[in-house]
Amino acid sequence: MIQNGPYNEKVMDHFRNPRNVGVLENPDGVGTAGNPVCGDIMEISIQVEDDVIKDVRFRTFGCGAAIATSSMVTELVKNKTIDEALAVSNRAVAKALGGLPPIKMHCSVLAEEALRSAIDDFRRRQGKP
Amino acid sequence: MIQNGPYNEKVMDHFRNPRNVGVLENPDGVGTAGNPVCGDIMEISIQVEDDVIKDVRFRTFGCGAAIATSSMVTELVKNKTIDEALAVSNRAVAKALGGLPPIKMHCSVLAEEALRSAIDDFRRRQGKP
Amino acid sequence: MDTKPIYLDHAATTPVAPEVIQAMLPFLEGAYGNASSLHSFGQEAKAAVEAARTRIASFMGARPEEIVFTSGGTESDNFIIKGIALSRRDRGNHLITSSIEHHAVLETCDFLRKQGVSVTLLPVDSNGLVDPDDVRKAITDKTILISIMHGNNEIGTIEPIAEIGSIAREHGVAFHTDAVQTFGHIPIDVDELKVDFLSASAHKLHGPKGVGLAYIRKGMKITPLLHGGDQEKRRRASTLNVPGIVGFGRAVELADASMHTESSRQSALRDRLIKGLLSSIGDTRLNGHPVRRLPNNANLSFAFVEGEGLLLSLDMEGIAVSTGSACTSSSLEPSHVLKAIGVPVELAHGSLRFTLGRDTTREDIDRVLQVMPGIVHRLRAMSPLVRKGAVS
Amino acid sequence: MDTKPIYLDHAATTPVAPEVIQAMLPFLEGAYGNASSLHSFGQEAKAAVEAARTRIASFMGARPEEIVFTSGGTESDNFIIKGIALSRRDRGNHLITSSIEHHAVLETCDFLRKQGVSVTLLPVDSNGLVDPDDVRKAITDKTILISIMHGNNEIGTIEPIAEIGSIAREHGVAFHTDAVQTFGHIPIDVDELKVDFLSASAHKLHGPKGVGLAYIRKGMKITPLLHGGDQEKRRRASTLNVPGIVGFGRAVELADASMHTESSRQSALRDRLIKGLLSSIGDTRLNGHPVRRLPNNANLSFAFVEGEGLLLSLDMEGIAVSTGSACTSSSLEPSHVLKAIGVPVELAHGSLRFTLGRDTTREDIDRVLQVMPGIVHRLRAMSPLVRKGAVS
Ligand SMILES: Cc1ncc(COP(=O)(O)O)c(C=O)c1O
Ligand SMILES: Cc1ncc(COP(=O)(O)O)c(C=O)c1O
Repeated sequence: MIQNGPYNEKVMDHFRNPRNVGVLENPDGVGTAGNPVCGDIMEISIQVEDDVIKDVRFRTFGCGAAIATSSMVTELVKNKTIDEALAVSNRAVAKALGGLPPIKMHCSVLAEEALRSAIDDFRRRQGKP
Repeated sequence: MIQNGPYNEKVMDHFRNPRNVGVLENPDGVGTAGNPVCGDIMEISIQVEDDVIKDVRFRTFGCGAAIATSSMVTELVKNKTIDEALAVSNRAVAKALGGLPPIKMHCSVLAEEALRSAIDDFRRRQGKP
Repeated sequence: MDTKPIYLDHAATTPVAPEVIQAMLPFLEGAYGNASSLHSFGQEAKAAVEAARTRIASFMGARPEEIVFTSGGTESDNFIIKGIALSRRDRGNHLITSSIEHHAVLETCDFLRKQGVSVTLLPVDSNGLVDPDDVRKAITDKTILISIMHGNNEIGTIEPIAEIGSIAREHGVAFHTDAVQTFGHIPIDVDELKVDFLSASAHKLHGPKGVGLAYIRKGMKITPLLHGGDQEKRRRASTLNVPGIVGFGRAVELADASMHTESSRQSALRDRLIKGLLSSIGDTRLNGHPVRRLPNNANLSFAFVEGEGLLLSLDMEGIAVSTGSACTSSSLEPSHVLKAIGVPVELAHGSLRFTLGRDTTREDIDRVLQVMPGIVHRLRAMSPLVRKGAVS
Repeated sequence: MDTKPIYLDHAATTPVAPEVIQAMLPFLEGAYGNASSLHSFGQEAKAAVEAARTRIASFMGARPEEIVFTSGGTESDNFIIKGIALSRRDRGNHLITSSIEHHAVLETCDFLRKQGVSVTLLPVDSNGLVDPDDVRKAITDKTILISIMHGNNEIGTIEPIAEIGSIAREHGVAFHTDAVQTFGHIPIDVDELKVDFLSASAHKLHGPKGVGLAYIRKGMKITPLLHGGDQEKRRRASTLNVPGIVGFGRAVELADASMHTESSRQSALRDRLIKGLLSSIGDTRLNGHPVRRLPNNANLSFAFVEGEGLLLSLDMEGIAVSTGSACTSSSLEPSHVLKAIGVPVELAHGSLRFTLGRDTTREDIDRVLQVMPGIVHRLRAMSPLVRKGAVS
């Protein structure tokens, strides 16, 4: 794919029109990953019904790739079961975006971590391990 | 003076049309300077009448500046007395040529040396010191 | 995008002036000789190189033989600093520089440190200024070189070079300034600045990329960085980049002619940009000195957002800016310069550098002022760092 | 002069091909971005650089990431040799090279010798060939690099690089070849040649001056020569010379297309020139290998006369040649290469190098053959070295 910028069109689409931005009013789980000192922080909130992620929102402070991977991970897990969501790896996120520059792969790791953190929070609230 | 080559027009003129090339049939003095290993050798022969250099010839193996300085030194000393000729310095030769590139100033020294060597030979033949 | 692109990244590189291209073309097309060749092709090239050298030397108050052409600012910095470290090894092994130098200086010093040279990195104040007194105090009897940049490439602060030069002279220590950002933008006279060495790069003043210069004061001995042929009086080997050098010469000529008017024109536009952004966008700060700054530099931090997002959003509007120095834009580290002036790290991540040029118009600035608030607002709306209601 | 100038100094530098200039112009005019910049201007520049890198890599059987762009052959030689000496310091301090290398290699080795590195300078035979067996014998357990040039710039001899490469591999020693004179002129495949490092320079193949490359085999660690920004995967800092690199890419493309036919066309013209000169002018010898030589190189010595006089006389006829390597033409020393192959010093002083190019025609060669006897005769008539009657 010919790229005119550091990112491909799919990444740029998610940067330009990020899906599921924001915070849920009454989330069942909230997780964050990264920290602002490193220049990236992601926050994901999920709403779960019958073990299915019914709604998901994100907020991200970070580069274009950070915003795009957050957006993509919310798309990938929406309406998935918790177990299906946990199976979404950072590589899957990067792949769904048509690839990321090597130097930006850590953003996809952050997206995976934020999601796991939200699911952990959900389970904690459920009293699960 | 604007130069289009390493040498000015005057030097090039003496390179193109060297004056007094050759060897005198019956010279009163012959001198050489330089050596071929260094890339420069000059030979000057003079014909002297009443202490005046009546005729002079040169042969030179060397760069453009070597040829031009040899040519110029013969011009400068022709019809001069021996003492006047001895007063012709290498700087005078270079000046008469309108200047030489710094890296080529040694050629003018060689020209002076070859001339002095020819005069020495003349004096030796005359039984003078 | 439909609108004309607006290039506000002149500190990264500048458009090559049409006059410069015109000056270079004959040396690409017909007069392609090697300036070391004795024949006419070579001598024609050599004459053009020497004319450029003379032109450039006179622009900076130097003698032609004090100019060594290089491949750019980085090579000049490496050449001078390593060259002095080597040639003065017997006199000492201590360098003094500042913490806000370009990487070409800092990484070179780092390299030398690994070779056993000791390096003092001077701090700067919150405006980015080096204190000449700090320089004085740092000098030891082992100090062989002081290297302080003339104008900073990120925040635009102009350092007190002449004052530092006086101190260097008093102590008999050689003094280098990296003038890559100031050369052709503000007046430079090597005697007034009291510098022994100076680096410049043509592509920062509408000249071609891949050519620069090292100024080496007469009498200063230095070990070459590029060994080989006899070019540049044996101070820098390699076939001379004739078209590049000719272009550099022409670029300096153009800068000389326009510098005075451009510097006041650009300063006014720069101030309009700074004031406009500070007043229309909350939680925003200016980085660098309010007054002692490059005429074309505006560097601001926008709280709660990250610079790359701002950059990409502006790019989508056809506006080109930078998040820091171009050569490290691929790095994840926030700028060492912003850190040195005490900008908190999160804030440093949200910084943009706008650098104006001869081609920048008031309309360009007004367009930036028009789109920036929306862009910052949109990204802040996505940011988890914004406390609810903290920013409108 | 009225006749069309005849340029026979292509080993010094070549005319930039019109197609190369055309390829460069867009990157001087509109697409002037810094290839490190994230915005569209920068990314457009970067894409062009990467396309050139890919093109050049495939031409030499390398991977794109193995190519580091530099400012020319000299920088590549300095970078590789010093970089390996530094990065392998803990493994040894011995270099092997030949006595006929370009000054960019020899002077670099000399510099390193002063830093305590030991250097073996291998001899060559009377044709200028390095004996691979000599290389084998010179290797010690301290040897960290072998550097032998691919084709000699003065006498055109092509060295047995693949054989030496095998020996280097057997012994696990890194191997560099200076291919500045062969790149784009004869086929090069880094795997077939078994080299780990290679230097090339664009202006020797109708590309622009001021740009070259260092090939660095994957996995080979090397200390940079230019420290600074993150360019070239941190192996060579400095703003990329985008137009230069693009021009280099185009030049390689053109060389790739024409190399095969040009090399036989030029060899034929070269042989015509050599035979013609040897037969029409007495006391003349060919320097370099009779067969294993660059397609475009003819180097001859004319007894009793000095080269500069020949060069100037030819220049007056509009014919550009060289007395040796262009970068040392201002030196008074006779060529170290001619010395190494055993040409007596006086004879070495009377040597000329004719190097042909794509633009050289049979008419050009015939014109040289027409004027040379008269020129030599005229200078011999002036020479005190000619014994009366020794030469007609
Ligand atoms: C202050 C400063 N020094 C050095 C450099 C390096 O110059 P170049 O990229 O031309 O090597 C730059 C720009 O990149 C700079 O801004
Ligand atoms: C064999 C060889 N190596 C290195 C160089 C140096 O190349 P450059 O002048 O482009 O630095 C040259 C030519 O000058 C050469 O012929």
